Amino acid sequence: MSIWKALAGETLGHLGSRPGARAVTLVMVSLAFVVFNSFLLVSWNLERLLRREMQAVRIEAFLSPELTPAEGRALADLISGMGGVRSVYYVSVQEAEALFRAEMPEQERLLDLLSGRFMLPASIQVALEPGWDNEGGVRSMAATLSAMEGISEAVYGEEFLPGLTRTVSAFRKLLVFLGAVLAVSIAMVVAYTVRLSVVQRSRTVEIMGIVGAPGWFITMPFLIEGTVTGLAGALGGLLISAVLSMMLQGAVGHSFLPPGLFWAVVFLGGATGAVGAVLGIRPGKAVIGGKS
Amino acid sequence: MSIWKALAGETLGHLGSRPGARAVTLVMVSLAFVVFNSFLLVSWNLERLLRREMQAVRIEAFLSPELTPAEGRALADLISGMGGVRSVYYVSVQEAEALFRAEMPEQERLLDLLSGRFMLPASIQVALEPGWDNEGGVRSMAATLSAMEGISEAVYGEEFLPGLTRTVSAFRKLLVFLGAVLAVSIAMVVAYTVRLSVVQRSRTVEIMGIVGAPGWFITMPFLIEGTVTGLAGALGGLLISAVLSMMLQGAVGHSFLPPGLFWAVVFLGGATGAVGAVLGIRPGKAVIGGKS
Amino acid sequence: MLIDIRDASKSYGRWPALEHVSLHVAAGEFVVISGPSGAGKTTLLRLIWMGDMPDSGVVQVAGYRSDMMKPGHLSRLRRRIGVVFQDFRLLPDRTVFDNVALPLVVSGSSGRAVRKRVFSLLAMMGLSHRRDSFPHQLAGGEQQRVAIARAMVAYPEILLADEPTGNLDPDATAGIISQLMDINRGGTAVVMATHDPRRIPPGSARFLFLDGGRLTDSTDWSDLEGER
Amino acid sequence: MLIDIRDASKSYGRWPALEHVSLHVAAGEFVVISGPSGAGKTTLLRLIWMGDMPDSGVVQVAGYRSDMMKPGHLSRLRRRIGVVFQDFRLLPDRTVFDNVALPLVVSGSSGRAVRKRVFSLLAMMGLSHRRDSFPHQLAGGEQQRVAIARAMVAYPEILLADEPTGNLDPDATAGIISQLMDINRGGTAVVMATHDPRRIPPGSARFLFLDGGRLTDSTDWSDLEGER
Ligand SMILES: Nc1ncnc2c1ncn2[C@@H]1O[C@H](COP(=O)(O)OP(=O)(O)OP(=O)(O)O)[C@@H](O)[C@H]1O
Ligand SMILES: Nc1ncnc2c1ncn2[C@@H]1O[C@H](COP(=O)(O)OP(=O)(O)OP(=O)(O)O)[C@@H](O)[C@H]1O
Ligand SMILES: [Mg+2]
Ligand SMILES: [Mg+2]
Repeated sequence: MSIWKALAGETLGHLGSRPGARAVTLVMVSLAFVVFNSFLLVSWNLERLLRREMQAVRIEAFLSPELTPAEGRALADLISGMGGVRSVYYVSVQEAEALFRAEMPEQERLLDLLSGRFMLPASIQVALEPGWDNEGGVRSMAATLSAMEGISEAVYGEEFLPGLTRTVSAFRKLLVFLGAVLAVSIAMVVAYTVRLSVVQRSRTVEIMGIVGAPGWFITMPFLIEGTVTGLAGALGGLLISAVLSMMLQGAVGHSFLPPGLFWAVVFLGGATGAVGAVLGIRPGKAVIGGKS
Repeated sequence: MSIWKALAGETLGHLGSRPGARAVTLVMVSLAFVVFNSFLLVSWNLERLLRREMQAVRIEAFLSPELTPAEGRALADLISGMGGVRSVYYVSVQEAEALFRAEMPEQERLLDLLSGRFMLPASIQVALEPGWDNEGGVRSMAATLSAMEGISEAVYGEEFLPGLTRTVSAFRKLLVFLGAVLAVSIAMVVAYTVRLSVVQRSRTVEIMGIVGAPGWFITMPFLIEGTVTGLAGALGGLLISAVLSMMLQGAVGHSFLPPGLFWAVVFLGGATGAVGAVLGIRPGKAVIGGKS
Repeated sequence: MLIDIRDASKSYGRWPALEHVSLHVAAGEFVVISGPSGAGKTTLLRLIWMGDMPDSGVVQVAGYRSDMMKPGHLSRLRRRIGVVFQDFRLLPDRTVFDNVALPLVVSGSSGRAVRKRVFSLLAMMGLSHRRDSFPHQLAGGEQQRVAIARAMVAYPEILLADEPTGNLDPDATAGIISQLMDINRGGTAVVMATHDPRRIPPGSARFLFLDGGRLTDSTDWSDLEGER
Repeated sequence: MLIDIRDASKSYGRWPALEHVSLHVAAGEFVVISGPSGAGKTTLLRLIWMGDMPDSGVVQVAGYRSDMMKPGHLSRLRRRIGVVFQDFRLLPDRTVFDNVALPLVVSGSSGRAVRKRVFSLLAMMGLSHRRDSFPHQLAGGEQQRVAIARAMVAYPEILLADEPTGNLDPDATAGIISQLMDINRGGTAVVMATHDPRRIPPGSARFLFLDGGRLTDSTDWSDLEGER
C-alpha cells in the first residue's frame, strides 16, 4: 500500500464520515449561496433591463415649425455625423400623425375632428452609440441637441429610467456588501466545520502524529474536505436558486445567471472553502504536530 | 445545592459551551430565516399593494348619450342600492370634461379646439364593498352594470391587476412551499446540532446516567438548548432581514413585516427548535439510559 | 439478598462473555472476582449496574429485576450503586472536585454537604492539591483514585470496583484496599474485579474465579498462594 | 547514545513533574523505570517521544535534539519509535487490524507486507479472532495487547512502554515481558515504566527509580526483593 493510496483512503474516510455534519454544512453553505444568488439574480436582471431600456432610448428632437422638410432632412444628416450618434430618423409631419394614430388608437376620433386645424411637429429621432447609452450620455446629448439651431426641444421619455438606475446601483452596492459578508461567513462556516472535523478527529490526528505520519498526510484530507464542501455548497445553492427562479418565472419574467456568473459563484465556493479549511486547521497545528 | 440549581448550572453549561458550534448553527438558522423572510416580505408587500390597488378600483359605467342628467342621477341612486356597492358618484358631461383637462393637461389644447363639437359621455363611478374588492367581484359587478338599461359600457382600468394577482398568488404558493421546506430544514439543522451536542457529550450523558441522574435532568438542557437556538436564529434572521430591508428602502419602497408576522416567525423558530431538539435527543435514548 | 444473579448468560455477537453465571451477594459482603483477561469480569459487573441486560437468566439488584425494569427505575437503582471503572470514565471537562461531587449533585444534596464530603474524600485519597485539575492533567494513578473517590462519595449500598488498582504502586494499592475494607465494614457490599487477588488479605473476602465466562467458587486463598 | 537526556526539568504550572533528570540509553538496552504514582514516569517517556519539550536541559533522541527540532523532524523521529501508552490511545473508529497496521501504513509499506506483519503480531498476542473488532468491544487487557502490538509493528529502534501490563493477569504479563525481551534481543532499545518492576527477571534490565521527579540509579533488584 503506497502512501498515496493510504492518503486517498484517509480522504475518502473524511468525506464519507459524519454524514449528518456534512449534510448540515452543505445546507448552510447552500443557503448562504441562495441568499447571495438571489441578490445576484435580481441585480443581473435589473441591469439587463436597464441595458435594454437604455438601448431602446431615442432622443426626440422636435423641429421648429418654420423649418421646411428639406431643411429638416439636412439637419438630420448633420446630426448623424455627430460623435455618439448611432442613427437618426427623420419624422415628417405626416408621419408624426400616422404614428400618433397607430400609438393611440382610442384618440383617433379626436384627431379626425382636428385634421387640418392642428399639426403635430416634425422631429428627428436620435439613437445613441453603445458608449453613450447610459443616463449621463443621454442627458448631455439631449442638451447638445436642444441647443442646436432649428430644434425647438429635445426630449427623452422613459421617466422611470432614473429610478431604475438608482435601484440598479443600490443593488450593486448591496451585492458587493453581501458578497463580502457571505464570503466571510461561508469561510467561517467551512472553517468551523473543518475545525469540528479536526476536533472530532483530534485523537486520530494525535495518534497519526505519534506514529510518525508526515504533516501533509494529516492536513491534506482536511483541506480537500473544506474545498469540496465549499464547491458542493455553491453548486447546491445554485441548484436551489435555479429551482426558485423557475418557480417564479411564470409570475415575474427574468433570466437566470449567465455561465460567467455561474462559474464565478462556483469558484467563490471552492475558494472560500479552501480558505476556511486553512483557517480551521490552523488552531490545530499543535495537535497536528502530535503534542497532546 | 438543590437539584434545580444543578439543572440550571447544567443548562448554562450547555449554552455556554462550544461557542463555535453555537455561532455556526445560529448563522445557519438565521440564513434560513433570511431566505424565508425575504419571500414573506415580498409577498406581504405585494399583497398590500394589491389590496390598496383593489380598494382604489372604480368601475366606470358610461351612460348612453340619450339619457338626461336627471335619468342619470336616478340610475346612480338605483345602483347605490345594489348589493356589493359601497358608493356611487355621478359624473356629468361637464365634469367629465373638467376631469379630462385635469388628468391630461398636455391634451388640453386639443380639447379647446374640439369644444362644442365633441362631448365626453357622462358616467357613474362605482366603488365596491370590501368583500367585492377582488378580481372576481370587480369583473362580475362590471358585467352586471354593463347589462343594465341606460348604460352603454362598464369598464375598470388597471390593466396590470390580473398580472399582480397572479404574482401574488405565485408568491403565496412559493411561500407555503418554502415555509415547509425551511421549517423542515431548520428542524433538521437544530436536530443535528442537538444531536452533535448529545454525541459530544455522550460521555457526560453516559456518566450522568451511571451516577443515577434522572432522565429529565439529562434531557432538559438539550431541549432548552434547541429551543433557544431556534428562537435566537429566528430573531437573528429577522434582524438581518430588517437591515437588508432598510438598505433597499431607498431603491424600492416597501414596508417591513407587521408585528403579527414578526412574532409568527419567532414562534416558528422556537417551535422548530424544540421539535428539532426532540428529534435530536431521540436516537440517543439508549445513551441517555446510561447503557454504553 | 442484595445482588441475586440467576443463571445469567451474555454474549456479544458470536462470542459468549458469560455463560450460566449465578451469584448471590448479601448486604455487607466483600466479594473478589479474579480471572484472566477476557474472562468476563467487566461484563459481570455491567450486569450488576444494569449497563447491559442478560440474554437469558435474571439479574436482581436491590429489589430491581432486570426483566421488569421500568423507566425511572434505572436512575433510582444507580443512585444506590457506586462504580469504579477499569477505564475510569471521568468527565474530561470538569475538575477533580466536580467529578467526585457528581453523584451527590444529581441526587440533590446541599452545597455545603457536598463540599464537606468531597474535601474529606480527596484528602483521604491524597488528592486535595489536585482538586481544580482536569483529568487529562493527572497521572494515571491519580485518575484512578479520583474514580474511586467518586464511587464512594454518595455512601452507596453497593460498590463495584473493576481493577481499581491496575495503575497504582504497591503502597497505594494497599491503601485503597484498606479503604474498601473500611467502607465494607460500614455496611456497603463490595464486589471487586481484579487480576491480582493476592492484594486482598486472605479471610477478609469471598474469592471467586471467572474463566471463559464461567464462574467457579472453588478458587481459595491457598490456590492463589501456590501460584505466587 | 540513542537516548541522551541531560539535566532535563519539566513542570506543569506550579508542579514540577521532573527535576534535573539525566538519562542515557544505548542502542539495544533494556531500561525499567519504576516509582510511585505521580513520580513522573509518563512525563519522562513523553520527553523521549517528544510529545513535550523540557523546560530546561536537553533531550536528544536518535540524533534529534529537543532544542533544534525543525518541521518534519518530528514525524521522521516518531517513525523510529514505538510507544505503548498507559491509556492505550487506540483509534476508536478503526478495527484492531487497522490500529495495529497504522504505523506501517503511514510509512508507506505495501499492502501485502502490512497484512503479513499484522497477522503474525496479532497471532502472537492471541488476538487473531479479534482483528475486526473495534476497541470499545474489547476487554481492558485485550486493548492493552493491541496497543503493544501497534508499538512493535514497525520494528522500531526504540520501544517505550508505559505500564504495559496494568490490565493483564500474571500469565499474560509474563508473556508480554518475554516478548519485550525478545524484541530487545533483536536490537531494539526498550524503556519501560512500571509500578511493579518485580515482573522483570533480575539481571535482564537496568532498573531505575523515579520519585517526586528525581531519578535515582540506586534502586537495584535486592531492594525490590526486600520490599516484597
Ligand atoms: N461490547 C462488546 N462487543 C463485543 N465483545 C465484547 C464487548 N464487551 C466485551 N466483549 C468481549 O467479551 C469478553 C469478556 O470481556 P470482559 O470485558 O468482561 O473481560 P474482562 O474479564 O473484564 O477482561 P480484562 O481483565 O481484560 O478487563 C471479551 O472477550 C471481550 O472481548
Ligand atoms: N498536563 C498536565 N498538567 C498538569 N499536571 C500534569 C500534567 N501531566 C502530568 N502532570 C502532573 O505531573 C506529575 C507527574 O505525572 P506523570 O504522569 O509523569 O506520573 P507517573 O509517574 O506516570 O504516575 P502514574 O504511575 O500514576 O501514571 C503528576 O503529579 C501529574 O499530576
Ligand atoms: Mg475488564
Ligand atoms: Mg503514568
